[in-house]
Amino acid sequence: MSLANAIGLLCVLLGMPFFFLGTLGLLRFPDAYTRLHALAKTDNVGLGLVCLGLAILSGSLAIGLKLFLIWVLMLIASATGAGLIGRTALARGMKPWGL
Amino acid sequence: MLVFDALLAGALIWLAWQATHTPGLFRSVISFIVFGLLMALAWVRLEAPDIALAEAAIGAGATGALLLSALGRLAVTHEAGTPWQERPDLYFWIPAGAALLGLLTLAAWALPTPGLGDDVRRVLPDSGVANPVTAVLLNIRAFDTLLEIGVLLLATIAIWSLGRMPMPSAPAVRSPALTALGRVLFPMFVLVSAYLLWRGSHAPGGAFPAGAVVGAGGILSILAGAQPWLTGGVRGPWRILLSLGFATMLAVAWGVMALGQPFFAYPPGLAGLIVLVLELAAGLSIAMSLVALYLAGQPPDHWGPEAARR
Amino acid sequence: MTEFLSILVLLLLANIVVGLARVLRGPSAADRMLAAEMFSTSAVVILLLLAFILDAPALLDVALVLALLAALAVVTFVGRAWSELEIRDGDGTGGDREP
Amino acid sequence: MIYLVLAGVLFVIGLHGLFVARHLLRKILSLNVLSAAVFLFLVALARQAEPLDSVPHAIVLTGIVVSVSTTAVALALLVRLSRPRGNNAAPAGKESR
Repeated sequence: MSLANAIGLLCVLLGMPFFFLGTLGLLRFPDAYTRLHALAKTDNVGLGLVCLGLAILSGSLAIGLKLFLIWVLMLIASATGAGLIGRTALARGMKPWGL
Repeated sequence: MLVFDALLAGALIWLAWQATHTPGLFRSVISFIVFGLLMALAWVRLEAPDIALAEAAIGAGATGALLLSALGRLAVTHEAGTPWQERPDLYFWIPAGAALLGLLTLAAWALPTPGLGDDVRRVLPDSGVANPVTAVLLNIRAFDTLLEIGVLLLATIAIWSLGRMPMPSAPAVRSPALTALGRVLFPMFVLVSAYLLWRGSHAPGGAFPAGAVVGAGGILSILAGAQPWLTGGVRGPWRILLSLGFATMLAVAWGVMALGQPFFAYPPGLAGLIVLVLELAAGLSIAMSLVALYLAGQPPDHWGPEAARR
Repeated sequence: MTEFLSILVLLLLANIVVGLARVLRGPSAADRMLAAEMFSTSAVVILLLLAFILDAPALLDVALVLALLAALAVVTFVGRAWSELEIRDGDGTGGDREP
Repeated sequence: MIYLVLAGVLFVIGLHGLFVARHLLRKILSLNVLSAAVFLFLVALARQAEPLDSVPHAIVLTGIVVSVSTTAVALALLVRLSRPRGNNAAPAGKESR
């Protein structure tokens, strides 16, 4: 196994815990705001690391760019979605936990 | 991978049960959206990437948006009592369900394995495209696709005949992020759709996912507060665009008949061009129809500020 | 390496199945929606990994479409369903009753 | 083949939901589950052919679009049905907001 492959695999592997922790946060956190926080880590860092790792593994520029595009799209969707949900929840009078 | 399949099947069954049999309409709708998402994975496992693409574009995008906004427009979303009718009639349904399942399995067993793969492969070089699914859709079985576009057109006509749009089309929440999202993402939708259309000739893709992606983009920009381009006016170009796919397919079918060929049998050599034209026309019509279906009624002739907010 | 990635795919699917509990429990509509959003991220990653395992670049396109449409469901939810839903019938679909 | 069994079970669930569900939206969802089961059945059968049969794939692709259009028409009808003609159930004030 070459060095590039090892680095790629390592990145994919590093991204995985974010998914499990995201689900853990989704299940264990007390309210929607804190769950938004857990989710953002999954979308941003977890997906980012997996995309980076797979791009290195593929060794092709076209596939790498496509993976980058997928990551950016998910970033946009996740950031806007989190903002919208948080804003609406607050406007509707959902009280954040602990306040 | 067997474990993967079993887990996926279990999750799908559970979600289907959730969607149809548990209290709470919103929970059902969300379960159904997740069901669509996992179905896309099932298509991948069944070696049908074309269907996975369509399911991702239509199932996860358009159907989800349709269901969620219909749910928002319902006057009463509260269900009285159980979601079932009075008695679930277990004495009938358990044996009947088991019998039905058994009969289905038997039928599946008795069916001869379909063997059209060889035939498709034989005529593929003459069809003008390299992707067998696109070839079947737009050349070999173009008649089916004609009828399908006809169904879409018919659905649009049916919805328009129900009367005016039932709801405000402007977003209920105002947010700068929403407007920015519509502006940033819509070009991406068009770009991805063009890419899928181009890919369709030699790899999974083609008019259906491409049209669905642009249609979803249109729905998104309407949700983001953009003024819909679709008007119900008689003179507008939109009626022409909605029927473009159907009209083009019919014109091509009759055109080749005038050249002395049978219905939908393209003259060799021209096949590639014809398929490309049909894909473009069908993709445009599918996109427009999805937006029209989402509006759930005939849009006004002119979109004024009061029409959008009514 | 393929076997290794397959195990990761399996774990991610199991992750989704565990996360389904949040759809089941709610309590508010936003929580269910968040769970659905999390699943779409996981499904994108599963598709990316499967594209490498099965050596099928077409699956990258499926992932791309999913990433593109991820925003649509959340925006429809916030813009259409949520704002109407819970105001109208207090707890029809599991209102904002936080523990 | 797991997917054939899955298609059968989903078919029964969808059929049961279609018959006994009380709310119309749930009936629409059941109809969608039912059609998904049929699609799954067709594609799972096609998978067993050698070489891979692409005709069912194309037919299912057509079917997905058709089922979206029927769902949309059904939902539009449902929205019309759920609002009483006097339109008092949903307060007018909310609509104009």
